[in-house]
Amino acid sequence: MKTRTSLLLGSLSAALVAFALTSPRVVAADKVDPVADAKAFQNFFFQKFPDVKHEDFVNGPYSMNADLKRQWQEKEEFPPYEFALDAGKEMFSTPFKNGKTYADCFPNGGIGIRQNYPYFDEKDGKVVTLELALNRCREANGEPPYSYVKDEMASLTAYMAFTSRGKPMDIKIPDDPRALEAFENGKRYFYTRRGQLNFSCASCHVQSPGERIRAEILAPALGILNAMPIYRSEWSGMGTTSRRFVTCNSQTRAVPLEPQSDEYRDVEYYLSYVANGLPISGPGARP
Amino acid sequence: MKRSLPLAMLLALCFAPNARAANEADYKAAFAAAEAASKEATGLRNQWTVTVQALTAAKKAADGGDFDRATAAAKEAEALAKASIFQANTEKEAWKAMEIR
Amino acid sequence: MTTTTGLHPTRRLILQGAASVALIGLGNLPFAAGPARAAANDKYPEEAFKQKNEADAIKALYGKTAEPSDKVKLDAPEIAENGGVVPVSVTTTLDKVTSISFLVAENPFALAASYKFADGTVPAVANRLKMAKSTKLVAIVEADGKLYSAAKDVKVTVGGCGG
Amino acid sequence: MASSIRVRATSNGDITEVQALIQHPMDTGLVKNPAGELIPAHYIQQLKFEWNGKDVFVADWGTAVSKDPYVKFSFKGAKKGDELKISWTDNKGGSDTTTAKIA
Repeated sequence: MKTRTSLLLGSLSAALVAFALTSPRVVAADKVDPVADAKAFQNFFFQKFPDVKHEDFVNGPYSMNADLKRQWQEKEEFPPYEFALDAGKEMFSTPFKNGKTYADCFPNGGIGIRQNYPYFDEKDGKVVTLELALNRCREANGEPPYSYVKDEMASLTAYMAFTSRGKPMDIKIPDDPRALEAFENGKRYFYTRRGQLNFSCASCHVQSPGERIRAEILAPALGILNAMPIYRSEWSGMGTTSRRFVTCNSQTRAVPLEPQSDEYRDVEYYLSYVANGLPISGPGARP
Repeated sequence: MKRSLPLAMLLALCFAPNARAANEADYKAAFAAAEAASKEATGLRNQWTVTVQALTAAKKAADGGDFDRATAAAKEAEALAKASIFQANTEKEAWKAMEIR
Repeated sequence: MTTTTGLHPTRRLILQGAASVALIGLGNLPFAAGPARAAANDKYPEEAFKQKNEADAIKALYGKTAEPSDKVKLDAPEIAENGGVVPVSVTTTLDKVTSISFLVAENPFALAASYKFADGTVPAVANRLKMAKSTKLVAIVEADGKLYSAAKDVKVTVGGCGG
Repeated sequence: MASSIRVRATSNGDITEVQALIQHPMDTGLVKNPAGELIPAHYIQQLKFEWNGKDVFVADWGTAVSKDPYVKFSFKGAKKGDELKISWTDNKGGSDTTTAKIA
């Protein structure tokens, strides 16, 4: 049994040494530069898929495969997220027990603002996502918070996303070291390998978008959150960004963190920022 | 065929000595080590689902009195937890290699 | 999609009157009386839906066999994006179509859906079906009392990388 | 409260295209819930589209129709403003009905 563990550790370290030797890239000085990161990120995908229109990246796997796109367009005629959308609209206008509604918590009454989320809250010193802001609004008005992975939250974010459809993603990073740190932390999470399968988000969504993992076509990382929340046929139900992160983790056999923990909020901040300029297409339908 | 027979016998022999049945004390020691490693992995926020499954399997086997299987499962859990710790530590720097620049 | 209240009252009465007459007086003859319409009655084909394999289901539903015909155009994905929601549709140039059915050979019960067409209804239908695994998909069209069929293979697997 | 049936009926010239999306679990009876028990079969068996007192389209469904089922067909003879009555019944005796104006 003892030999087994050392064998395991030996192979991992050997792989690492080999890996380090092969990557000639000199690690640039570690000054966080979101603007340059976003430019490099977008150019990587624009060059890797020259014939995909820039705004089409937000359609995830459907921008990568024609047959899949046809199935999607057929579904979009009468999309399965129609019910969540109506439920969200109704919930959005139903007042809380204290008479207030969600509109009172959000700028512009919560209409057409999804493209600015997540944002960095300088008072709180942390990233605030749309899902977190919704639950904070509920708690501020004496209502119990919703689960981040269940239908109610998905319906609310579906409606808010719908009111922003077509608007370019517009995430701001204030000149605050904590905001830069959150961005960097999100980037680190995105590229860090985890789980027994030893995958990072990038292993699938940067190195092999357009390729298949069994029945599914991998979506490109660029604009991957623009369609959130999504109705997934796989779940035959709605899924929030939180649910997507949690399920992705467990697929690589990593134990998921608490929804809306710092890492998830930061990686959402990073992925949304690098997709600045690409249109919001939520709510979306996915395999 | 003739020569390989003694070879097979020899192999069987060298495994024989450590095959005595694991008892509860062995299991307790192995489980404690596994749990410590698993806590460290959770501390690094890099626990694996298979580690948790192995720990549960160990407990289940121990409750059933099958300390052989329980000890093996606990050792497996420890190995997995250690691997996840190693992964977390190496990735602290290794992630930069894959970053789009 | 609000229900309509704007209908002129008397016209509404006439409509309801006509509807009830149709249902009571003429039984279920709203379908134009034509040649023997095996599937014309409104009863839910319980038996057909219980059949495991495709041939028995067709026999239980129509009582005759179908012959392949290129006039039946079956449209289904080559690889289903998800076995739970497979968009499938059929159109046909045959006329006097009274029924179209879909059978998923590898499902626990082959008959998935069966549609009855009145006169004047365009012989085409689109729907979303479940497929247990990679399977042959068959569309049956009953036109002028005869059965025509088209088939297509659909690949179905689970998604994701493991868990 | 919104009905479980969403209908979009649009007429262009003589042909009216009808699309319907129905909120229903369509359980096959072969699936287990997380606790390991079989979820009983619960699926729409018959869906009827009635126009002018006449059933223009009747769907008989088995357990292989997707959750939140969708169906599209078209028929001749109706014109803008006519009323389409849609109703379904499921294997547990549940049912729902709604009417829609052809746009």
